[in-house]
Amino acid sequence: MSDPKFEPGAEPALPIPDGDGGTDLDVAVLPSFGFGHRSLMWWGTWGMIAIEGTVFALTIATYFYLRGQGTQWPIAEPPPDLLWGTLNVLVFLASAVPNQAAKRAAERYDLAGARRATLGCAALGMVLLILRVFEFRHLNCRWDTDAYGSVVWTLLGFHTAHLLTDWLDTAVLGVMLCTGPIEGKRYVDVSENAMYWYFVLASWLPIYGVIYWVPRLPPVLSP
Amino acid sequence: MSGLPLAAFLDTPPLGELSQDALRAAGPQAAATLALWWPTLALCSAVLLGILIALGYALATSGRAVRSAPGDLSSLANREPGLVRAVSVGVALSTVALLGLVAASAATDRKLASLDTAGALQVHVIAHQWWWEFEYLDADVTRRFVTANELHLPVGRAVELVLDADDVIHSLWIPNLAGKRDLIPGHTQTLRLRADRAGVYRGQCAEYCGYQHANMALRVVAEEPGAFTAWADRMRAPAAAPATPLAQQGRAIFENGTCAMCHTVSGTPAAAKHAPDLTHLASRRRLAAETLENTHDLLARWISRPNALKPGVYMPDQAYSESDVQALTAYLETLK
Amino acid sequence: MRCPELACLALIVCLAGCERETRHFTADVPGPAYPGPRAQTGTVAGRAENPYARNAYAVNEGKRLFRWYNCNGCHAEGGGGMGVPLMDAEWRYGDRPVDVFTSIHDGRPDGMPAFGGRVTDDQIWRLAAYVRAIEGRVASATAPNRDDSLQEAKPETRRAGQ
Amino acid sequence: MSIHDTRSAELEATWRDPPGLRGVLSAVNHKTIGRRFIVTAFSFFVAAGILAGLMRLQLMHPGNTVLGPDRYAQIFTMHGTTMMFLFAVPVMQAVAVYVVPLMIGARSIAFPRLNAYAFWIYLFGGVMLYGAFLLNVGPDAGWFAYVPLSGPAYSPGKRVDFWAQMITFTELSGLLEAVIQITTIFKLRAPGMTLNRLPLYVWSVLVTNFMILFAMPAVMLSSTALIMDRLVGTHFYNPAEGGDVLLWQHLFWFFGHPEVYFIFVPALGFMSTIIATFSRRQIFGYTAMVVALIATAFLAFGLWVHHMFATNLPELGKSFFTAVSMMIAIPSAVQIFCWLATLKTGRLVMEVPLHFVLAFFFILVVGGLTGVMLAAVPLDLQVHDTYFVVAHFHYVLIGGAVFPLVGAFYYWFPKVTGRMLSGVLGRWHFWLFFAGFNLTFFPMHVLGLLGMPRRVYTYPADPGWGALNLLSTVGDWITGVSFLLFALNVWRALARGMPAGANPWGAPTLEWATSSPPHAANFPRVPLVRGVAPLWLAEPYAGHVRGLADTQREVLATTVLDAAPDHRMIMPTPTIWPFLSAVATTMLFIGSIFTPWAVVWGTVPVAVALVAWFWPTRAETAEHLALEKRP
Amino acid sequence: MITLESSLICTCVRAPLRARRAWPAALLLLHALAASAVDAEWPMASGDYANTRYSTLADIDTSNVGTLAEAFAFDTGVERGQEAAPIVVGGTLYLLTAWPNVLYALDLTRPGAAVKWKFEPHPAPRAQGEACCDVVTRGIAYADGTVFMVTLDGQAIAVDAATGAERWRTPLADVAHGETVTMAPLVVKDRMLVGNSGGEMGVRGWLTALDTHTGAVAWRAYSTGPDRDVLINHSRYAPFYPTDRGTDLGVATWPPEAWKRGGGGAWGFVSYDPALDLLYYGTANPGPWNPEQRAGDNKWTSGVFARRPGDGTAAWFYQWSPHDRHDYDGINEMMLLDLDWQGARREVLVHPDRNGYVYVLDRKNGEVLAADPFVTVNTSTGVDLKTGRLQYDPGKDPRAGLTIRNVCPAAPGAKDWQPSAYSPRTGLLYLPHQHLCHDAQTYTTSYIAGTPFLGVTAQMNGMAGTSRGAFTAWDPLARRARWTLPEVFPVWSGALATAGDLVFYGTLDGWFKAVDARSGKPLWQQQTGSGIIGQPMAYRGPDGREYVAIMSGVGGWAGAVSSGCLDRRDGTAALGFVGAMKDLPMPEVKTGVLHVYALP
Repeated sequence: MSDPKFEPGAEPALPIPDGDGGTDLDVAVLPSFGFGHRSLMWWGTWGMIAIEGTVFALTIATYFYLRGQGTQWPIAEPPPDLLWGTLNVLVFLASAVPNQAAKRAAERYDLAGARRATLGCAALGMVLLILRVFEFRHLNCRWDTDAYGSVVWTLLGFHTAHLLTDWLDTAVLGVMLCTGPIEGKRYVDVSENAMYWYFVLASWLPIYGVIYWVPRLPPVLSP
Repeated sequence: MSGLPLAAFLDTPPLGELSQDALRAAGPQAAATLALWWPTLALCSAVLLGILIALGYALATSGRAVRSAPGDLSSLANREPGLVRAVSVGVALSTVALLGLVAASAATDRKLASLDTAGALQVHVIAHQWWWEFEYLDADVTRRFVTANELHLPVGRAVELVLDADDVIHSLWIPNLAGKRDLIPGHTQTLRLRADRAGVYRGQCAEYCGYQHANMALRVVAEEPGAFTAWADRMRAPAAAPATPLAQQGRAIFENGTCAMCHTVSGTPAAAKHAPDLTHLASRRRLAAETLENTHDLLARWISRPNALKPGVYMPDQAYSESDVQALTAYLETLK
Repeated sequence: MRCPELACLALIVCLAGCERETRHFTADVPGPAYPGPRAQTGTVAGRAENPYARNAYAVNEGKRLFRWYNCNGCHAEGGGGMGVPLMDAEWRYGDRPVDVFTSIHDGRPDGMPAFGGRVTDDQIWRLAAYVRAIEGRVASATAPNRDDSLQEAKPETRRAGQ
Repeated sequence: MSIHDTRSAELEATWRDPPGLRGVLSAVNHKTIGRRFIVTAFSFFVAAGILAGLMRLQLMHPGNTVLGPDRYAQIFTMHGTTMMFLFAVPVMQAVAVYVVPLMIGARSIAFPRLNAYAFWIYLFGGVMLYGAFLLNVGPDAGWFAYVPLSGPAYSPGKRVDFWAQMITFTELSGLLEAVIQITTIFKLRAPGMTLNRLPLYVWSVLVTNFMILFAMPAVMLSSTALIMDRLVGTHFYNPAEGGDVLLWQHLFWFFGHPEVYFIFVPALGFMSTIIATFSRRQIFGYTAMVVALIATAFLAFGLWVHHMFATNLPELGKSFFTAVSMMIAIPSAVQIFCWLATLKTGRLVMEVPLHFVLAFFFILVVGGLTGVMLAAVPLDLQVHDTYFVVAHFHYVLIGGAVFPLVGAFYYWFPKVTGRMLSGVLGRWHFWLFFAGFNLTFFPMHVLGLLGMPRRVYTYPADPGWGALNLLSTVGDWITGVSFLLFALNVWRALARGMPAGANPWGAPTLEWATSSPPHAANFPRVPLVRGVAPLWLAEPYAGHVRGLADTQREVLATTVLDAAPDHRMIMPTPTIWPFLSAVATTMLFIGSIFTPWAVVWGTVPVAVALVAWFWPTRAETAEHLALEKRP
Repeated sequence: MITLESSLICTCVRAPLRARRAWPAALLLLHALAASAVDAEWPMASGDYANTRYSTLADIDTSNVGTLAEAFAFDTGVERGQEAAPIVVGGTLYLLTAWPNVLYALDLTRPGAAVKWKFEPHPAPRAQGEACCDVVTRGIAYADGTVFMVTLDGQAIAVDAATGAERWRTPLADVAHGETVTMAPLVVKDRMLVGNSGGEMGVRGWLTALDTHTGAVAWRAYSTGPDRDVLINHSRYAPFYPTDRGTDLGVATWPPEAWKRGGGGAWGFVSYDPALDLLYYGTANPGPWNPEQRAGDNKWTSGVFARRPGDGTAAWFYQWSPHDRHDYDGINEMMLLDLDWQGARREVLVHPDRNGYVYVLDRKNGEVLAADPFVTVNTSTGVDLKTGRLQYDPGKDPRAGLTIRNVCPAAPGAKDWQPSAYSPRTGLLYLPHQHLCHDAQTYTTSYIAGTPFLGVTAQMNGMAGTSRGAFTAWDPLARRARWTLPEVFPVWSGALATAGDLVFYGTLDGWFKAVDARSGKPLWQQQTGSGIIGQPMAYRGPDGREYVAIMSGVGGWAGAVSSGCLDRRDGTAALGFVGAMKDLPMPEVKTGVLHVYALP
């Protein structure tokens, strides 16, 4: 039987040549994975980043929409304490170092380096999560106090969810790098994970600004 | 005046006799909208017709083939300038038509906004699940009065309806007079309109507002200024004391029983605000936000088993004795 | 063996869901009859259940009526004021459904007015169901959550077990 | 047996889904998932159609008492919710799951396990909603669930929570599908299928999925805020505590209007595909068509406010949205004119799919024109939230999407099943559907103008709406009969339909190059594409791809723009973990309807399932290593 | 003689502070004119008709107050808030407790001040549910061997001062409709003056005069309604501002029927000027709280009436807060002072209002001479002295369905009922008050007889950047505060100024304090075991020593959270006051106790 095949009973459609006449392309020589935009995972990750970035953007838009509803912002509470959030910014920025190291190591197929850097990232992620607990405790509002509290908790909550999932991701990856099995794709995973970590980091900066500094804007800027 | 030849077949009421019809205007707002509607409809019909003709022409003039026929890819090589021209003209015409509609819409918007409201009658409309409260405002606060579900308007005088919602979002729509406006908790809106033609119009809530959304209607009575003034004066008067013993007994039940927990009858101790003001209930044509005719029998049934007639309504069912129902009905019928 | 048990459990869950979600528009729920003026607590009538205790719609209706009939003027969101607090576990006149019903229906000497005859018995049962929710004694799935008003207390769904 | 046949059988074994119950739950082949997706979506369509029939029954006469207000509210909410969230959007993605890899010459969809997970999530979300409905916990606040009616104060119990959680399910599924399909289209096209050789249907899927990516987060946010308001007492929509009820409308329609285009844009792809095939020529104005699709997608984000003209927005803003709402008609006009030009210059094959497509030119155009009317603020204020709007969006959605979809069903049915549907029954189906549809919905325009608001469970006799409503109900029955014929046709075809052959319609695109039903690996030999309509070329392919493993699910990734071969990659094998992850996710979502703590304990099984899903076995890795080649 | 003394005290004020040397002479004169028995006594809650709460006793002064110690205490056995002032006449101390309104006579001549008699009027328990802000009473009056009291359920009772026998009893209030009486009656000539409470229950406010001999109602002046009910006789009624002139304004400034439930009780202290023969009293807030349900100025609520005690006819009226938006009752005390006002002697009425301003009015005609904020006020921008009208900030106007935040002062005002004192020696007003703001949501409310008629859910908070309570010395001539003592909780007790240059007040956390009247320096304090919301008074005992007395017993609106065991999780409890009082400690002593202090 040839392929594509035709049912004998069906109307003969177009004559589709077997194709053997053309020049075949041998792809066996091609690599079996690729970094960056060559990889499917890179596109998948960017798709997720687009979705989650949109969620963050819309939540921030909601924040400003609610802020525009009244005359006071925060509605009935002091702004969040600066300490823990700012500390988190610093640790986040510091986390770029092991993160970049992980990415570089992965792209060099340096298993030991990738292992070290990934576990370093996971450790810093743990620090961030612990700091996050203090951040929640020093928001000076509850989610059910008023709409300000609701949107601030939601914003910080969404970001924490990303922090947590990416931390989990990094930790699992780190363990996998220690225990195996290892194949080339794992290095792509490490590289993509580093990219996602940058997203979590980059999204924190505007969210930090909104949560901690917008409530401190002088009222003249308030609508 | 009928905008629709179908009207006879459809058995719609004549204009001003409880009509609820966006195609027959009884005021400048609805008329301006109609003035936009008919040309828009004509234009759109023309466009539809044009496309159907083009489709018919295309189907009639194109060739036919069978399933096995080979595809023709010559178009990839040829630019097909005739088609480019035809499609460009079509798109350009559509764009011009749309821009024309945008302009016409904006012009109509402006016309709607330009209703002269100097000396307008102000009515505060509060939408409740599932009835309408109307507070007629007046600079002299003693001349304010409250009524429900029946909105009387003087013909020829602009009216400014100040809209608020008590619970969920509602929408006030009196199609013969004007387009709708939502009543949104936390946001006060206004709707300006004028009735130029005396008559009775039906309006209805147009935003889904819960189980009895369907039965949240209102009656708009547009009347000559003299008649309106007389009506308003009647509305301002407190309820007269009932004369018959039966009605007096009904009043006692009303004031000492459950009724006074929600309803107001002006001039009596009943002054609750959670249900329609009943001071002049008997002067209203219908009950329960236009749900029932205001007849003796229906009123009696409504008093005791409202949920059988309007399931979900907040008025509770009650096990009144027959004599209590008769007494209450007798009392309510004195509230002219 | 397990299957019938699971099925029974599923059925119970479903029935609970059904009762919770039914919209009792009319007073057609056969509630206990009004136990009579100044019913002695501890009598047979006193053991009666509130027919609406598991119905979310009726409890929510109770919450609406709580404001409509100005209960909130004295009892606030449950913290009290002119009236006693209803959020706490202290029940001067008993905490059984019938006690609550009687308090509303007949009033209590230290200031609670009697609403019997001014509020239908059916609505009093709804109010009584809500009063239990104020304290957090209605299942969280059935109790009302925050309403659209200014409020500071935790919503009724989260008062249980405090 | 030729060498090809041997390899074909080997490939079949490699790509086939495993047998048995466990195999059913482990399937990851995009055709299996696509079929299940389509069948599920059509099941929900049938369910929602039955609900529509009940509504028409109730509205047949003024003052009818078949349904009470409570039941009616649940039914119209379920109808709208099902049609929008469980049928229209998913079915478009479902068809894409099946068709797109075939159309672009790929052996697999990207992320096949995620694809399976997305399906299970969708299925579980829909089943949950219907389970709730049958237990009298059906949502009753309308499919757009305006607060405060849907909020904690006015919707007691769990009804709306189930609705909001259904959103979470379907949006999760939809967003994952968007990522999967975008990646598939960008990275898995057969070599040579440059972007300007991409079939218009694939373009429409690509554009749709990008819209989904940026619009669906809005409804996820709004429904999350709603469920938090209802469950943990946040105040997003409580004006007394600084919230705002209109925030819901902004967020919902920021998603909700593009959503109409999620449904409409793929249907435009069906149109282009079917018109091209049955007029035996390439669609006129390929570039203009693509630009029109992209323009539609952009404009779709700029007109959400036209759902809110009756609220208190500033006049200037309304004028802007009027303009955008009208201007979105221009790209549609471009497409319509291009199709007309194609039809005019083509040689038509008058088959059933073309009938459904031609109906578009009446029905969608009517819907589009009434849409233009609705864009004018003054007209909108009269007919907004009336039966005029009901008529409008049914004309748009049924004319613009369901007719093309049913056309596409007739078109691709032979490919999926290998059997032809009956043309005679198909024509009966078409004409009865066309007549029934118009009879049902055309009178609704008039009803709206005559003042009948939507979502009323009953209406009085006085305004004279009875006759038209009766007409409408009769139309609904006719539509119902037409779909019974459709079901009969499908059943007949499955039982003893005529075998279809690889390319029964003589269509030009790659899916017709493989057998019907397609080979498990889609293309035993992946072609090298050299044109936009390869099968109409005298020499369809420039050649074939060699060197992909037969014993592994190896596919070829190509570059985004030029589809140049880039690298080989091995697609994951069937596994039950996506199913188990979906079960765990479902437990989390349903649990969180009842307690916020479910979000905490519910993540544990989800995390476990996901780790198990991604954790490679040593055997697998060894096989991969055998084929590995570092870049 | 009392009258003479008070008018003389007021006359003293004319001497400006710089002529301080002159006033001991005046005091001497006073002592010469008044029998020594007089300054030993405290025959009415406010001490004198001018409402100054000034005691001429100077035994206890800044130098020795540090040694002040409790002479005796008397436990009334009654829980709930004790707001009443004891009175002392003829060696007997009379004391009225909160509900159930037990009247005690304590014999000061006997050691430990043994109970001479006890009178239990048995008021209707139902009244407890109708009193808005705890079941308090604010005191009693003495005249002609009779003690005049009013029960919470509104029965005016005359009790024989010697025997405790009831002379007559006249029910005045309709409890079923929410009327209660908490105020301290005043006796002027043969009239006993009683006003009602219930602005939160939709009552119609009134001030009633009873014949002291028979208990018959002589007249009743309503605060709303037609002129004949308000006792406005236009030939004898001359308000200063045109907006208060007109026929039946008590009807015309209300939507139809609303005046019938319009509030405007008269539950504060009544003042009396014997020279002008005029009574002065404030009217309470209009009902309901939701202002949208009562469009118009809502006369004659939240204002001040000058009336003739004989027939009750109004002489003039001035409205502090026209169309009150925030529960600003106008009932705070009117201190009748004679001041050198901008160079001329004026007979003025000084009134610190809930709306946050200290008003100085010409008490002959009601002209506003000055109105100056004594706290941060954001609900209004000032008082237009030309029209006399309070200038509201529309941004803080309540709107149905909306929450207005940070309304300052809150519903209890900058200063509630807690009466201030005035010392002619320092020329200062001593204001016990609070810094509270509230967030309030307004909604439409139903009138249901006997239930609250509010339409507002409020929740109070301390004003940002300041303490919740304060005790301020205000200079009415300089129109500014001299000093302010911050207190953790609102200062809910009255103030007492003495000739020993001391000022006494109590706090909600149970401290009874004495401070230097000139500098505000705290000199002495004593913990009483329960919050103090009573009114301090001083008397010379039969033993010739000076005593200072105060009732402790937490409660009142501010202390209801503790006295009513309210649930602190709900900040809207007690009409929102709980929001600001969550940390108020529960009292160690449950019952109300009279504490009397003297030098050792």
